[in-house]
Amino acid sequence: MTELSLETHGLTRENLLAIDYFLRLTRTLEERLVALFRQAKVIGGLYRSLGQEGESVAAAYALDYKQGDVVQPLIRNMGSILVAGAKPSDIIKQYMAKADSPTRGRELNIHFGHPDRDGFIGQISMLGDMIPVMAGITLAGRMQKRNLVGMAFIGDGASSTGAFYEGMNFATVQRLPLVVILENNGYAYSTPTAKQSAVKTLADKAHAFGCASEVVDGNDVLATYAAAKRAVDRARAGEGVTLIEAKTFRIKGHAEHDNQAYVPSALIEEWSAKDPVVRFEKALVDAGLAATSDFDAIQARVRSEVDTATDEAERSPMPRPEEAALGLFAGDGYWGKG
Amino acid sequence: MTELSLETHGLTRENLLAIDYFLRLTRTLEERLVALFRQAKVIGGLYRSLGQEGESVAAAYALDYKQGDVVQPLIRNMGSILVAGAKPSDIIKQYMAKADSPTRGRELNIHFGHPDRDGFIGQISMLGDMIPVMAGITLAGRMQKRNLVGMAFIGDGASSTGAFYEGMNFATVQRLPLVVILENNGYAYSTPTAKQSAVKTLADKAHAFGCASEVVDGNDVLATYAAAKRAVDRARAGEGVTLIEAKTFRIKGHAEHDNQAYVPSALIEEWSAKDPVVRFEKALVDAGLAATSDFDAIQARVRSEVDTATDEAERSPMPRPEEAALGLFAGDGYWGKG
Amino acid sequence: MPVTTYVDAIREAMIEEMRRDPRVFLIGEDVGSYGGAFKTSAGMIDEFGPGRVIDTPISEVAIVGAASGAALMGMRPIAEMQFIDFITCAYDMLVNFTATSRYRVGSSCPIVVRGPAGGGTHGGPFHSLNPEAMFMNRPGIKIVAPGTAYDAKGLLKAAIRDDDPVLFIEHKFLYRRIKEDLPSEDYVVPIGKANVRRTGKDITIITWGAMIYVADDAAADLANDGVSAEVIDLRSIIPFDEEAILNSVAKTNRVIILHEAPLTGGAGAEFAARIAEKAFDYLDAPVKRVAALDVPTPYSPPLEAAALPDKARVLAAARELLRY
Amino acid sequence: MPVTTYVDAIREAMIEEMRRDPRVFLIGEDVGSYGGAFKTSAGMIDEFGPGRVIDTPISEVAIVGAASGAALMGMRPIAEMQFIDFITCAYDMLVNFTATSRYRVGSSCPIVVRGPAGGGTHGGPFHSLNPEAMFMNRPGIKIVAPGTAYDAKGLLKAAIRDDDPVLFIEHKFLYRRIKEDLPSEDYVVPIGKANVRRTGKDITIITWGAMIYVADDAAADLANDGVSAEVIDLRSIIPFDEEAILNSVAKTNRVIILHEAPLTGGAGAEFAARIAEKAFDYLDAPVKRVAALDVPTPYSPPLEAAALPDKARVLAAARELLRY
Ligand SMILES: Cc1ncc(C[n+]2csc(CCOP(=O)(O)OP(=O)(O)O)c2C)c(N)n1
Ligand SMILES: Cc1ncc(C[n+]2csc(CCOP(=O)(O)OP(=O)(O)O)c2C)c(N)n1
Ligand SMILES: [Mg+2]
Ligand SMILES: [Mg+2]
Repeated sequence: MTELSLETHGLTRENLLAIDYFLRLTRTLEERLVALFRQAKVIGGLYRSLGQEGESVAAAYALDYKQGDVVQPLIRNMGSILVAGAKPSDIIKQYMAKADSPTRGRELNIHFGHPDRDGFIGQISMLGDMIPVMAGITLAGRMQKRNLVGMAFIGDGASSTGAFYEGMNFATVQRLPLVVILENNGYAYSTPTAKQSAVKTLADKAHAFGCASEVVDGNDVLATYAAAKRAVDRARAGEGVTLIEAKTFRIKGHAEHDNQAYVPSALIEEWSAKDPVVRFEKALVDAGLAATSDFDAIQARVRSEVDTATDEAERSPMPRPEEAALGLFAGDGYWGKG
Repeated sequence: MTELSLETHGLTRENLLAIDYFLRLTRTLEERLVALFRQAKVIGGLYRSLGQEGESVAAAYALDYKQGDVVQPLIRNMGSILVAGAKPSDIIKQYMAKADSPTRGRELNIHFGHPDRDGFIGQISMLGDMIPVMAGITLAGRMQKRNLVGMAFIGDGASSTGAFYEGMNFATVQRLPLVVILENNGYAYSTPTAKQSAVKTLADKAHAFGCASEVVDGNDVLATYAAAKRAVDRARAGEGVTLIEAKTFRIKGHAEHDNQAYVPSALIEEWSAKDPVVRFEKALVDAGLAATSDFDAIQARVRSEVDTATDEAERSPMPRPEEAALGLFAGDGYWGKG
Repeated sequence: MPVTTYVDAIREAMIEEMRRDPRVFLIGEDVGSYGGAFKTSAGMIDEFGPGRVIDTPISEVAIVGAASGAALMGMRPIAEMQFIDFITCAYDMLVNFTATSRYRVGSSCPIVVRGPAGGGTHGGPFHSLNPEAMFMNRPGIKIVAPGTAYDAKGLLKAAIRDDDPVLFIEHKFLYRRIKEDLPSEDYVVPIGKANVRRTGKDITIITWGAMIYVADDAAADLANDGVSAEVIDLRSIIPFDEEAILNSVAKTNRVIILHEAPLTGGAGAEFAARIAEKAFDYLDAPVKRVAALDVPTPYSPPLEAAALPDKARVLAAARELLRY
Repeated sequence: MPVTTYVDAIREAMIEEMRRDPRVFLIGEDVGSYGGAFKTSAGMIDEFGPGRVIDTPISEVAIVGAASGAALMGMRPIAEMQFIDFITCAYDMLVNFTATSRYRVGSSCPIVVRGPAGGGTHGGPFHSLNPEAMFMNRPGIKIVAPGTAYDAKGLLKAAIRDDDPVLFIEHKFLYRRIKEDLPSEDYVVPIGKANVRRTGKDITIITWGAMIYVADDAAADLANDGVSAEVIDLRSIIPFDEEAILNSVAKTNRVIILHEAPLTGGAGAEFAARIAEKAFDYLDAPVKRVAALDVPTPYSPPLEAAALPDKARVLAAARELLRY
């Protein structure tokens, strides 16, 4: 593994500490969700991004949300929507299916967010489908002359879907301002990447579209940021789609219920040693850009924010059954206007 | 345009004249269908392969039907199923929707054929869907230890479908004995290839799967045969999928009703000059492998066969209305056993 | 008032809406310089340019998905399927993403998906689909199926202006066969309202799409026999005009539901079920459905004719009910 | 006789059929060494190897398409959807290619598509689907939905042996909650035959899948009130046992159709419509349907419970009909 670059790609110390904040927030929030899951307060499944927080946060940090940029996470990209501005309390409420969660208890985990109002849009479960949707979001941005960029995350497994292909092809032929982060974390549920595709490097799928592509060490925060930033800049300049393969690894199983017996433990050890947060912080310290005390302060802030968010979420009521019938069509006004 | 190679890739004079027979049969049969269409005897649309007969026939000629090989045409690959053994009278009956057509009037044009019994299988209209189906056919062949090879045709336009992608990816990762001929004929209905995909060469789509690929001049009969044969041999040897881009051109409109005003006439002229049948026959003559009289004899045979087939088809009855309700499930025995 | 074909009514609705509202655009295969496989968008690219009349690759998932993404951003996309049969290729996207967007996450996703449907043109199994029932049990998408040029124009405008996704089912058999004088001023036909085409008191025929003409013919024949049939053109399938249905049945006490799709699991089952529940006391005879055979639409004309419902079958059903 | 869970009944059916018939194989996502997301195929790869228990990429179109191609060649594929919701992604392939293969071109295409369906597990909008109605109006595919371990095993065997495509709907809520003593010898449950779970004379409840237990509970409550309810487990949706339905209605003269899918356009509409046509003279009261609200299944337990039908709603409907 190459040493982390000290080149900060235009990021200030403030930026770097902000990234660290989001990394730690992601990890701490997920750990809190695990605790709530064990207390049976999380309804439904819990899917960790342990070891992948780096690419989620770094890539999403390359967007400009004030400009109207939109990020679309998958289940393991909670970090990206935190960067975009999602509130930890909203995320916990989603997991706990509370009445005042963003989706009022209709949808699970991070399936929420309006691209225009929030700067992020939650996925639907059908893998691949968000790529055409993100093509449409960026198409609208262009029609509206807003010069916004979209960023979509997709897994190694999900990149086998026809929807991924149709969306990438359409976006490329239309030169849409879209950046796609293909997270190669070694597995799709129990299926290793080699059974998903015979390509050597998933980034090669770009050749089927004729879009730009890049491979990056997804556990190298700064390298991932730099690749994403290059792609975002290209997109904003009208140069179309980029597919970035971020090589990383899923340290936990597919979900909390999966003990991932199918993953060789040597792999887990190997990749645990490449923890993106640890590497990032070490690089900052080595470069004299931050000290351990900075991280301690960030962690204290993160913990207190997560505590507050948890308290708020725990206090929230569950939805009232009568609401189940409402809000299918605009007519009943359930969601307010628009 | 390079001169036609005189290398005959192991084809004997007999083989070469057989290919010429299928080329002329395809063209003559299609011309007959146009005549029947004008007499309103063809029900539904008529889609010509004029100028593309070369690749349909040459590629399909690389299969070994006695071995159980299966070819899957699209609408413009009538030539391929003639090579596989389809009867001209069956094809005319299909177009005329006759009771004794292979599908008894249920399906149109060349939507017929059973992969195991006939060595070919007709497409369904939803473009791309046949690629996964052909993957399954070759998968079954492997399970049954029959060492058969499948060949699927797909258009430049149809190669934008998710079904194409999923089928190719699955077949490649399974190393199935499948050869896919991607016919780049410049247009998908009115849409030029550049609006279909931003890739320079459609064969590059192979990189998304990691399968072998090749680009061939689809109007060069012997070159197309050679490329197909190489791919078939590879498939039979267990080396998996090959994607062959056959560069050709659609000389007629999408269908008889389409005057293709959207195609620059210079393009039509340019490609008409590259007529695959004319080029093939000239090469045979130049190489001393055949004389004009051979072609005259073939044409006489073809004409008489097409005449006979037409007579037979014209005499056939239309289906009886009562049959419409039958044959949905096996239970009523409408199609006989199996 | 110029005479307008059904297909031109659709074209005019799109053009007028695109002039009125810059958020409206058209996306589909060959909709641009070719003007669509049926020339439904002929000339539109000249007026609105390729930025608002977008030719796509053969990718129905991308078409419906991109339209949906744009709709979330405030646009009003019209997504054309070259034949409505091909919406099956984007079924997942439409029922899972688009249709549920508001209910699940409160995001309005107002796209119109439209395209040529229906049989009678020897299109065979893949160019004859009547798709309404496929979407009725997946909540969140409105479904309309006009049978007249007037309704085609008015319903398409209503669909484009609607804040929710709408499946707009055009019957291609009617494209050039139906010609009507249309109002020159702007109008909409409200989604969810039926049209009583013919009032009657002895029996009700509930139908939509191209079958309204079969119902008309049957009603005319029945009138010759002294039977007064009411013909209700439902026009909207989701939401549907339950009140109009129940009122008519309360009056005539006998009802036939006529549709072109296969019988089993067809939209008519829902209407029959509603009647059997909510108009039970008014029924003097069983609820009859006349529909296609439960088979894919066959290609050969005699088979196709036998598979699809026709006047003779409506009359036979009517006479059975009247004898009851 | 060992006690077998519903999910193991499915696993055993697959194993026994694969032992019996070399043409049978399993294809899907994570079905191999992982044994399936619900462990339905646990251990099967050890016995049959990766050649007959095939892990695929995340590609439902490829799974259903490849299974169909293999079926045409004489194989008997079982295609697993990780959740039945994902069959929407291969909807086109299944309804257009697979289902029509015999009718269109005379080619038998006997695949089984199976996977976990249904709500009650807080799976949210995309992991709770009851898919039957989506396929009922597209002829050519049989649909079964067992509610017991016995039927799960016997119907899956029948489906695998059937010469036509079958959609096999497993209810994941039942996977480990239902345990039964199963016969040790080979048996099949014929497709198309209902099971009268409880005989009664005052009212009929027609249902299937997980709802049979709701019907049982409601019938028990009604019995306490002195009302004798008949519970019919339809088991097969296409083809369905019309005779069993009509016979029961002829006897009880009152009928409730109960299903877990949304009301509008649900499979229950078809059964209600048949009854309204063919048992009209036997009906003493309207035909009632009890079904889910017309919404995607919401995630939060109170919302999900409100959306899905329950005993209280069945009892309310029953009492309304009995008062009639
Ligand atoms: C179309 C579709 N098929 C199947 C699934 C079930 N499923 C959920 S997650 C998953 C694995 C995803 O793997 P990958 O895309 O690599 O993402 P990762 O979990 O590794 O982050 C599968 C198969 C799905 N959600 N969508
Ligand atoms: C999934 C799907 N979408 C749309 C169509 C309508 N359609 C029929 S042929 C055609 C163009 C096909 O172009 P191409 O694949 O290049 O084949 P070619 O006609 O050039 O031989 C289209 C769009 C279809 N058959 N299937
Ligand atoms: Mg993965
Ligand atoms: Mg083409």
